Amino acid sequence: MLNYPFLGVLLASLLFFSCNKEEAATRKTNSSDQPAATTKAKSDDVIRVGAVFAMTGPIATYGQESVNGINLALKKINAESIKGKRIELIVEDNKGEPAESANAVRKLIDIDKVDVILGAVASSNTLAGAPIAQNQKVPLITPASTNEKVTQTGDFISRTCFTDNFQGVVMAKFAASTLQKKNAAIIIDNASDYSKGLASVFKDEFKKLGGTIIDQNFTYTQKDTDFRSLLRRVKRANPDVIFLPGYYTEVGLMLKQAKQMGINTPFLGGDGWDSPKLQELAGPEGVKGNYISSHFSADDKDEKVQAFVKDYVDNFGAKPGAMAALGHDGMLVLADALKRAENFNAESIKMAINSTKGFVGVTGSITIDENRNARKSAVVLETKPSGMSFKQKVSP
Amino acid sequence: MSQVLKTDAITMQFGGLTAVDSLSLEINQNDLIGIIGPNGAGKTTAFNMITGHYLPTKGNVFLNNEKINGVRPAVITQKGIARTFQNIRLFKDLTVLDNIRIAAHSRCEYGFFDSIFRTKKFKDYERKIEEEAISLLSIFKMQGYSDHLAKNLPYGMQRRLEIARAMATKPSLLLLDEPAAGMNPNETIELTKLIRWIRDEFKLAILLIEHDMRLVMEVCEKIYVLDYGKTIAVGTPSEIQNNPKVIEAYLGSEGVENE
Amino acid sequence: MSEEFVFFLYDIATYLLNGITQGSIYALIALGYTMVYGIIKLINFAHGEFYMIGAFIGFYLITSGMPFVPALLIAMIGSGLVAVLIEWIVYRPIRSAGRISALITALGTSLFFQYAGQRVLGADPKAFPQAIKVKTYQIGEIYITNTQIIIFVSTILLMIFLWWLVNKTKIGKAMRATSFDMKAAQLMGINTNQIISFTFFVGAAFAGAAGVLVGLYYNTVEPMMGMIPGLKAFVAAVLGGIGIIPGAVIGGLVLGIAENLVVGLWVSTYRDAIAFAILILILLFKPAGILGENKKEKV
Amino acid sequence: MDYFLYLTQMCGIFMILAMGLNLINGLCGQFSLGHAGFWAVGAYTGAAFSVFTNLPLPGFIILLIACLLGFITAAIAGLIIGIPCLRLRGDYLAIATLGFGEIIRIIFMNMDSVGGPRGFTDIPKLSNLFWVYFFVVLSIIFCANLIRGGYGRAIISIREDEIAAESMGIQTFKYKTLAFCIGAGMAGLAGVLFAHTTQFISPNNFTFMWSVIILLMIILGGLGSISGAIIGAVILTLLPELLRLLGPTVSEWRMVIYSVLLILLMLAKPTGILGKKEITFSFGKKEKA
Repeated sequence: MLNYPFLGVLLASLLFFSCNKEEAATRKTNSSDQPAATTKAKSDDVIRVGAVFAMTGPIATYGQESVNGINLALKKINAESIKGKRIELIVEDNKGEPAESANAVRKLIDIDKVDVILGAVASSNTLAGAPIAQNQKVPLITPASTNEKVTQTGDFISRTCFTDNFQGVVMAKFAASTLQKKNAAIIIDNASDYSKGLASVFKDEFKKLGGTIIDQNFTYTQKDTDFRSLLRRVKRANPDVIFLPGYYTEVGLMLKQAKQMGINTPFLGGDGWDSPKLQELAGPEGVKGNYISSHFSADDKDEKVQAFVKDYVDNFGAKPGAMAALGHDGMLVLADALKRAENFNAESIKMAINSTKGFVGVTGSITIDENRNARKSAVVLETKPSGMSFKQKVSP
Repeated sequence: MSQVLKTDAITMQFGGLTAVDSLSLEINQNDLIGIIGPNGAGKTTAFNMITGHYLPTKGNVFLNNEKINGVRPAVITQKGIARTFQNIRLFKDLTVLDNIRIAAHSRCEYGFFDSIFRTKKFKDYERKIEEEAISLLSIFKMQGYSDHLAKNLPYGMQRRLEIARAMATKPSLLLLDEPAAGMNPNETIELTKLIRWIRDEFKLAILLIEHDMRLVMEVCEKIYVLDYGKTIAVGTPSEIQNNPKVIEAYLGSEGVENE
Repeated sequence: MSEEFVFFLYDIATYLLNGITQGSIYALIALGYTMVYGIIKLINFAHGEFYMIGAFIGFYLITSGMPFVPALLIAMIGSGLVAVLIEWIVYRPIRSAGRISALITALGTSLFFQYAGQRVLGADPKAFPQAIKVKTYQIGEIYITNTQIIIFVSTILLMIFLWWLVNKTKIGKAMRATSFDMKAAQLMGINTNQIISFTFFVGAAFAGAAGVLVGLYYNTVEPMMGMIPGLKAFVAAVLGGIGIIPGAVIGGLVLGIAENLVVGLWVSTYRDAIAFAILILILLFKPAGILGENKKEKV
Repeated sequence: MDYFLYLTQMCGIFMILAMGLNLINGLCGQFSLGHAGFWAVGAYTGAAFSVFTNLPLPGFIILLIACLLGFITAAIAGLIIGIPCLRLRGDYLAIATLGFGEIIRIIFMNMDSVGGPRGFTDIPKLSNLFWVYFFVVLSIIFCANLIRGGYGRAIISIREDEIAAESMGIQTFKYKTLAFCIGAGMAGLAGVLFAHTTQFISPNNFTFMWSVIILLMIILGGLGSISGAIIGAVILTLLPELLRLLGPTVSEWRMVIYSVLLILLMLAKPTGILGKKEITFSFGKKEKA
């Protein structure tokens, strides 16, 4: 059986240990001005970049595509050097889970001694890792997490994509100005912060531009498969445009059912629609004549974009999606910042990232604002049976 | 002598089957009473009604003049009825001592927090329980086995332990469900002595179900005979032995049991 | 009748239809759960993975140009064989070690297939080819597709086949005997190992069929697809009374219909919560499931 | 090394979770698959307390109050769930607890005040290695003392034979509920520590899979053994992380390796590493008569 003197000793030693650790932590922060060069003597010519993405698990597609984009960018970057240094990429899997993301970030910081971290895709994953990077003063750039909260964690956290709110503004403007619509219905995915966020911004902006919003609760939840009763209510309310910020799985089914029920009003959405699966799910009839805002279009005639698309197809045998483009640009913004940074300690890397201005990537011109969010253009795409086609670029 | 248990025409029906039909028992202090009957006569069902595992379809059970049907088995045990099982139900992976101590727990005097903080009250009571348990074990000739796991005991000893465990609840009525099942003749003779001794030593009433005729006839003072749920005879062993209905029930259906 | 009320009726009919379709899928998977449980008392958590494997076999066959029906049959046989192999390598050695150890082994197997699937087959959802052209029939405001009909009819046919197999054939008799008392069955000269393998085969084949049908219905397959339906099917099997074959079908249908109906008419945010709440409610009144006998443990 | 310190803390948190489940499953014999739900209740309660009240008190006092609240709310949740469910047996109980675990998670998913599906951010970092292991030691003492007293024996007797226990005067329902509530409470405590260690929680932290992993821990260590629960918690917390450290190839395949190891371990030691035995420190202990 257990014996108490032993447990007492154990407890006391732990107390001792943990006090020491706190001290060590303080010491570490005090000396953070000097790069932690002592701990990684051998790698003077290497800048270590950690990448936390879902390589397995339910959202592994996004993670894998992002990493593909990053690797493509890395190839270009390492072809020349950054002040005599090369970038070494260390990819960690987070299984798409918050807890695993936190583990991965810690591992990258402590074991691999990375200088910067890229990641993750899902906002809840990034939110789990961000406090750790902030506490340890390691800059973290998320190429794809659009939730407002992410960059509020602290000054070491920034993003190279736009935020949810911006998409709401873009689509409201598009609906009011380009499409000349006056009366909008909004359908919300109740289980998603993303959907709620976009919806509320769209509502405010559209009203500001003189439109009206139908005052009814049109909601559904992820994993729903039948939207006919919801759509019947929408149809009876008779809007001239429908804003549907959701993910492609449900949106696809909904578009298909809407067409079957004879709803010909255009639907508008966000980057959640942006997947080749949308065409399959909605069918050729269903996708026709709807518009979304997104980060990137493979149809964009821009030279840079076309070069990237070609490069990607050559390497991975498929057209790049938005995640690939975002990963690619995230890496390039980082490399650009590293070139501008005075030296390679965390503080100056952070400063360099946060002062990024007008960096032109395949997803547009990126400027990091005072809240460490990227101010950049969005593209409006028209959904067609053959895929998404580029409609217009909207600058902030 | 005071009455311990009375069942007032208890009946148990499972669907259309009447397992026990209007059984009326009366047991006084110091009685040693047997229930016999062919397989499926409803003996164990009667036990289950008395101990609260089944709620009688009709009729009432009184313990010390208090109605106890509908009361949970644990509470009935606390009120003074203890039992053993036909197919031994010991706490197999626990020690002999723990088996006894668990049975004593319903009389536990310390609270939950006493047990967590190991207060003096807890320690004193635990010591008392342990002493009681050990003396009980020595009564049942199991001293020296207290650290053995119940499942490792020889069969006859497991039966004895089950009785000892029942006694640890300090019952006023002890129900034994086929205590001699699976025992050899020598063990049965010893058991006969033990049962009688328990009754005399602890001044309680015993009700037993048994197939072994020799044991029943030797030990019981009054016998109830059940057949297809009905009470077909009540009387002293010699009356029962000569009762034509009983002979018919046994000889007519399956012959005298001779295990 | 007001217009509102007509729409309400249409809604209910639609939800019922969807519920039956989804419930049929649950039922097909639950059948395997319940058979395996009935025979060796193992909650085979890897069962959902046989469904995934079936879906993938179907996907590759149909993509390579095979017609639907032979692809379905081969997918059933394929996932059945995988299950037999798994039973032989993993479950058989642990069978005597008790239910809990077997349960963990099943979980390990489930994780293995999910993650190995992601590594080998790729994590991205794959578009299941349209092996059968989808036709939509419309009655008033009610829409029904031919895939829905196929799913429901296949489920019923497979269930009838299973009922026939278990109740009318020699091997079915042996299965029932093994399930009732494995040792006694062994003593009567039944090769129980063979019977158990066969049970795994049939159960997994049904799950494989469900996989192909779902591929047809939802148009996508991916390595993690077995997790949630596997869990729901387990719920369905328990709901119907685990170990009872018609119970699995009833459990599946009840779960599917209840989910769609309650969610459609009420709040969809709590979709899964409602499914579980219904389950718990039913269990509180019928502690052994809808068809399970409420027998008290024998004293 | 913050990473290893953090993993050590995680081990501690999972030890508490595993000991709690061991009480329900290993000692009382009630098959629960909803442990992650109680974990979530504790985590959200504790985090909500320290974030929303924002009391001007030293951090560790806030943490202690949060722990107490987390324990109590999770135990109450255990009571609410236990009273209807504990009448069910075996697999039926498992599925009902699984259901409740998911319901709890979905409720948090729908609570916008604690972040909804996005997760609960900005939780102060109040927990550290000391406090985690302080509670681990407390839990060990608690469990060890419990099983060596009458209440613990009553709980164990239910696992051994519920009918016999009832017949020996043990009010089985009461003791089942007791074990269930304490186990849930311990999960709640672990939740508070977890929230204040990771500083971020989201409903996806508390999926059904985690209930299963905690169950794995206690089965792997040896069902019913406190030291087994501890060993199981350590192994299953460290294993996936250690596989990360073995280089990129292993890292890519780590979940596959993990599952194969799990199966092999079960095949090699089907009753878990320790079975029902306890590792004990016999020095200074009086021999039992």
